[in-house]
Amino acid sequence: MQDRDHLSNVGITHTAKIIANGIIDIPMLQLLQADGTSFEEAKLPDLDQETAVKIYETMKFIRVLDERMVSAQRQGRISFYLASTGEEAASAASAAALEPQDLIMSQYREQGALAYRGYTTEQFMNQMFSNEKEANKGRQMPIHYGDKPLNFMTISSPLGTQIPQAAGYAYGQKMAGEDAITICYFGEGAASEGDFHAGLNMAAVLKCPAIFFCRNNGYAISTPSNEQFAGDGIASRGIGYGIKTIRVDGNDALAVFAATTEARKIAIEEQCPVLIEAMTYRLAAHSTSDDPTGYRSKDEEEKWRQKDPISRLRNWLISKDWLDEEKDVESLEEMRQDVLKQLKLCEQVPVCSIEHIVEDVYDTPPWHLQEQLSELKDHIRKYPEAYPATAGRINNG
Amino acid sequence: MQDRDHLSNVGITHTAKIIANGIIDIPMLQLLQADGTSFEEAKLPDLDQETAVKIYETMKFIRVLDERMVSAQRQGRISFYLASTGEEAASAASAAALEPQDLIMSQYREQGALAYRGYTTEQFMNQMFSNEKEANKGRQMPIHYGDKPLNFMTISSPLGTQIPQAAGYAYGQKMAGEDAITICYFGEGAASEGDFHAGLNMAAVLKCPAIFFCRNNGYAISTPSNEQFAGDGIASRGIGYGIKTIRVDGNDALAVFAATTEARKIAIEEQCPVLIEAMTYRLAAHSTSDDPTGYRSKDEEEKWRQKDPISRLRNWLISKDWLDEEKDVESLEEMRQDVLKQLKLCEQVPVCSIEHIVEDVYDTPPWHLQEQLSELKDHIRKYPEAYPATAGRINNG
Amino acid sequence: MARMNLLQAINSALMIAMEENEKVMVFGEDVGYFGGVFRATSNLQEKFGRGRCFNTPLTEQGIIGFANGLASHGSVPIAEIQFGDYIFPAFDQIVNETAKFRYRSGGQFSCGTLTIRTPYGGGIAGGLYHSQSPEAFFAHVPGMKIVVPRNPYQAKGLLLSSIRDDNPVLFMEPKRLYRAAVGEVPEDDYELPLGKADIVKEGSDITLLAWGAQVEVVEKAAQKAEADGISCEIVDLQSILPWDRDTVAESVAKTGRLLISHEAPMTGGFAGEIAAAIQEACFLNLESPIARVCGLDTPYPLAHEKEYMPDELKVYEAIVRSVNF
Amino acid sequence: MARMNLLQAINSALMIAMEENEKVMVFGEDVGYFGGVFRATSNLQEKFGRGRCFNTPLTEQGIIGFANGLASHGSVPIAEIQFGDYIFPAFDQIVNETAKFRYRSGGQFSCGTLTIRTPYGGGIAGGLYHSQSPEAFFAHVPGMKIVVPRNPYQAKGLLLSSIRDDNPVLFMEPKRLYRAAVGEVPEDDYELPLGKADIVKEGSDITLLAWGAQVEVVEKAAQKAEADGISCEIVDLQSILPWDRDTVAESVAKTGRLLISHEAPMTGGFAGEIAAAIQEACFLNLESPIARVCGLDTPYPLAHEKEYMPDELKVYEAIVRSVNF
Ligand SMILES: Cc1ncc(C[n+]2csc(CCOP(=O)(O)OP(=O)(O)O)c2C)c(N)n1
Ligand SMILES: Cc1ncc(C[n+]2csc(CCOP(=O)(O)OP(=O)(O)O)c2C)c(N)n1
Ligand SMILES: [Mg+2]
Ligand SMILES: [Mg+2]
Repeated sequence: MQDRDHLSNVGITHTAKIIANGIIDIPMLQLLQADGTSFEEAKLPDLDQETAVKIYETMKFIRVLDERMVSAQRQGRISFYLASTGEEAASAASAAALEPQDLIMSQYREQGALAYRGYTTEQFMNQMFSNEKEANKGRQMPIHYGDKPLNFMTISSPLGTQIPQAAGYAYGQKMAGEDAITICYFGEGAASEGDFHAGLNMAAVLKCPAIFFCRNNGYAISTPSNEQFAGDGIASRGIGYGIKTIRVDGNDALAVFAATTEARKIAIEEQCPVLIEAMTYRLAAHSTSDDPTGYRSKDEEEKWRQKDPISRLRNWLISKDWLDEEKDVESLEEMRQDVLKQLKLCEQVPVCSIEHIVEDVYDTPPWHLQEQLSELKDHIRKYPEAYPATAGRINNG
Repeated sequence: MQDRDHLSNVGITHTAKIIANGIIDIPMLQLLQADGTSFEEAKLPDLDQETAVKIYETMKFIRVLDERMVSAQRQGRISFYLASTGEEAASAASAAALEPQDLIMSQYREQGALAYRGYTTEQFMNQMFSNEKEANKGRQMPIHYGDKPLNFMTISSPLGTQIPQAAGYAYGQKMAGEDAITICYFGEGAASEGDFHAGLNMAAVLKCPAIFFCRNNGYAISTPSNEQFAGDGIASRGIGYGIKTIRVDGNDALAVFAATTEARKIAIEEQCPVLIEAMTYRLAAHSTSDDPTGYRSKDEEEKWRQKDPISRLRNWLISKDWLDEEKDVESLEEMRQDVLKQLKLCEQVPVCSIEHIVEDVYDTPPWHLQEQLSELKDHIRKYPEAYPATAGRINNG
Repeated sequence: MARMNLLQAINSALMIAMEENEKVMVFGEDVGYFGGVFRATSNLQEKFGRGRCFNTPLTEQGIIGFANGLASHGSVPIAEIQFGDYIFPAFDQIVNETAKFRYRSGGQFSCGTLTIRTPYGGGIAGGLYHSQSPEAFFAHVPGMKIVVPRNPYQAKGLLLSSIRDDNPVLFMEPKRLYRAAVGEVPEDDYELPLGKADIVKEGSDITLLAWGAQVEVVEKAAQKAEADGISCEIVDLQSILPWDRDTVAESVAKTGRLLISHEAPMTGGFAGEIAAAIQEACFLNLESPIARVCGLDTPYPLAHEKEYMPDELKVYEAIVRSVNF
Repeated sequence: MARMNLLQAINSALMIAMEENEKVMVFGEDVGYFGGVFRATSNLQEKFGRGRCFNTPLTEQGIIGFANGLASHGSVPIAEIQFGDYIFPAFDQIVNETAKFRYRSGGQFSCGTLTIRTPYGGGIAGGLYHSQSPEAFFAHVPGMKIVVPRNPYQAKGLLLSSIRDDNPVLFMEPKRLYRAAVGEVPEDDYELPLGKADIVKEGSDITLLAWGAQVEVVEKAAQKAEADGISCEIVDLQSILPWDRDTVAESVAKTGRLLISHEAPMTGGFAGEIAAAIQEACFLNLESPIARVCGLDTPYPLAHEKEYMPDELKVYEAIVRSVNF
């Protein structure tokens, strides 16, 4: 038994000085200026044309998807949507810095990461129409994506729960000797949950190779961040946990890519967690159920519209001659057509047959679920017109 | 609607530098050396003889009580006990810096604060024998003290729950315009609970006049603090919440008094929370159910026995001529006699009559509890020998 | 009297409580300036200031922990949990703290002044996490009261009673009816008693028992059954804990049959408790087994919501089965 | 075969599981070097290393959150919650996450490999917070399995099955029996089936149903009743969810009477569910109301523990009442 000394690293003072807020200032990494030119002193990350363009195309696609689906919701074609307008760089550029074998756990506003991984327009649509082609069998509300082949964990609504889960998943990757990490996205609001504290502390103590990626977009629904916390954002908490930390401009795709690349390197090499705080702004309403005019000004939004991450990256790409402006406009139109086409196709696909209602509760349905299913099927057979989504395909089992 | 800018205080950098642990070092306030002489540079708090001696006598009493009750538990006279040996300064000296109207919420190892408030030996005993004279009616295990007249909230076993409660209580004090604060004690282990995070963050955002007092005694049962967290103790977390923070030598009564005095002043004047981390060591077993030889060395304990807070304060008092060595020995013996006497008296006191079993669940027992009580009473009347604690006094209601 | 929907009725109760007693404070996620995601707390911050109506950080365990402390201080907290599905992070604070505060301290301290408001229930295409009906979890917690109103009139009167009752109350609001249920509600102060069931309609062949939004469902089923000549007595339980066993037992003694319906999954739901107690109280009166028409024992699905719900057709079928037993 | 107490039987099951599969990991508060406050995990860290058996920080929500993630990765976590009373901070992770993981992802991801072990129950002078029996809270959570052994033999076989079952299992250990229950236990690997009740003793006049430490209590009551000439059939439910309704119903069809006993408070306890289901399944067989002998509807008291408990005398009285109905 080795003797322990929990004071071994503690210095001594003889003056009763209370330490106040602001003793540390965590600066924000920025590489691109608002106009897309890079800062002179900035050391740009090692980013090839293909990846850079893919990040850009992903962001563009998400912008198109978001716009289209918000309208689709207004038209009553889907029940709910949640856009990531203004925050596309944070999710797309961070995902670009990962390897395909890394697991993604997301909150819900990271469609950019998912699209970067290769989730198709059709997959997006199937999920939003909760139809039978969807891998999650239509069990959750729109935007609760999840795809095992893409190593993208199915989203769940309760906030913050994925944070300790990410620590556990990463611990599993480490114990299995995988060359992989877990990235865990969450908002600055979710970071108030007890699960945040539990997850970050456990990840630090148990040395889990995970990136905790906070999108600090200034709001949690209507609650501004100054009613959410009183410290220096989320990054300052990393220090308390003994977690390596970086704050980055979330609207600067290059900075996000650079920070996440560095974070992944540390997580893999040192087998430990890293915290990234990406400063951004939720230009969208919280969701289609929300109306932000109730709690913030158009002016404030306008200031952030000026910091649009997409045009910032576009300008940089153009300055590098990596993007053809004409093709850019064409491809935007193609994306719009593609989204519209898939929307129309996928909304026709029926929902899962009724047997699925009791599946996946357990590995196999126990007696009571079998009983309930069989009663339900009898009932639907008796009143088929009342259950049009399933009555047509009911089998005789 | 005022425009918000959550980046207004954020600096900019152009280099992707990850911030590592150790960028802040929170020193520990120490005023007395191990031998009881004060450091030359130390500015001692404004502490009169009466208060200083009262702190000392409280610590001494607690040491006596702890020793006696650990034996009493071994003799089978009480079912459970939990000593605070080595940590007496942290609770007694902090309580001394408060006003009687301040509310104390404790974890369970702060009998020093309770004794300082004036909880009598008899009250201690009544609680530990869960008899009918006890204000909490004998409903909880030994050491779960609580006394409304002394503004000492009844202790509950689930760890960390009192932390957000303290924020709420303090908010109530503030809204009522009281000249009072709440102090909330907890261990470095309990600080891993989600409730810690919720409580400190809410206190910071809602500006609650509360002192969060962490006893970092190196262990949570068998778990050493390096398996509890990876950062710089608990104090470093205060920064993240934007809470004023101080770390103090918990075995130095003067330093604890000085820090808590200063903290209370800030909490009252600025109507905001303050975090104190008191570095100490749990010389005792976790409780009478525990055997620390299973997880730490005698050597390690010995090192800390050398830092005994009681002799440290005694030496200082003697050097100030505030303590008579002979009387000190006498009073120790008197304390022992007093404890023994009350122990013998209080263990004879019966438990509450059976009616109390359904009281205080609600303001008044609803129908189902009345029904259950009446059945229970019939049953006890039928089998009085099986329920000796209550059968003798059962009424005919 | 004014026509109000359920949200307006709740808002009106909150207004009255806050006007009457300055110790009343309303808080939770987004309840401040914005007035709550459903707007139940509209205008409260404007009227009573940020000190008494405020947003909290996003932490349910913190909200209830804070509320417990505030209640034990003697203030009168009304805490909102944004959705019933998100009450579980606060489960420890409710089960181990709120409910046991008074008992463990021998009555020295209590959370009696606390009211927790939360929207619950399905039928809004909310899927797993915007549809749950968690009342049964709390019905196993001595020390708590649980109240569920079925319409605007009950909502206002029961909420005012809950706020003033000296016990912690979990007040569950059927969110499907927030705007859908509209009715006459007195603008003034009034209370409805806690712990009392309400006989919505008398009948002689079978007793139908439900609460909250489900009352409407059994009413529709009853109409269908009455067309077949089956006379249904409809009882709204209103208070889940403590519940009004005697009113239910009297009704069943009269009708000889009982059907209980709730949205929550059947197994471990509160219908089980009622059935257990009533088969004991009315053993010799029962002419058929007590029937339960409840949600399936699965998480609350999205695409199959209609099939999952204990709708009026399922209730109707169970009525017929019970009467033909 | 060897004589083991319940703790040793559990330790033996953990050893076997860890030896067999290196993906099995054991963690929780104090389970590492120290071997747990009850010593159920003794020697595991020594034998399998700190990577596979380790202390966690003191956070139940973290422990289960971490375990959910680890399980979804395909590892096999066995998480310990130090006392059943402290499982509530993890309630959200269990109810909203563990239990719904598979369903919400259409079977793509699951926590099927997870086992949560926790000691529960009273009779040890533990008062409010070291005595609770929280099984009913989890019995209302589709997706979970709940298992409670009554003695060392059942403990080892049921725990091995729980670990290997591809569903999350809450394994509740009657801590009053940890050292008190001693019996013959095979040293080798064996499994006992989940979801199956065990007929401990056959009889003809009444069925007595219990689980965990309470089985011993009803056995004693049965002895007393047999002396009066009442023949009792004793059934140990073993699995609370899914539970073995058919075995119970068959027994009741034979005896015509049912008594259910558990330590948890009566209202909302799992006896209610059983009574509701059995009055339906056995309506025409029942000769007297189903009786419940349970804890009072109060927090678990200390000084009045003896009076609170559903002890053998209370069970005996209820047997007599039922038979004389
Ligand atoms: C546990 C829980 N509580 C409350 C909610 C309701 N809710 C959904 S999103 C949200 C705000 C989240 O804000 P943030 O984490 O900052 O993410 P953002 O929406 O800004 O991307 C809230 C309160 C929830 N989903 N889960
Ligand atoms: C929620 C909860 N989990 C677990 C426990 C069991 N437990 C009691 S004390 C303790 C250790 C506490 O350590 P710390 O907070 O450092 O206080 P110390 O005992 O060192 O004074 C544990 C795990 C508990 N009481 N409550
Ligand atoms: Mg946000
Ligand atoms: Mg400690």
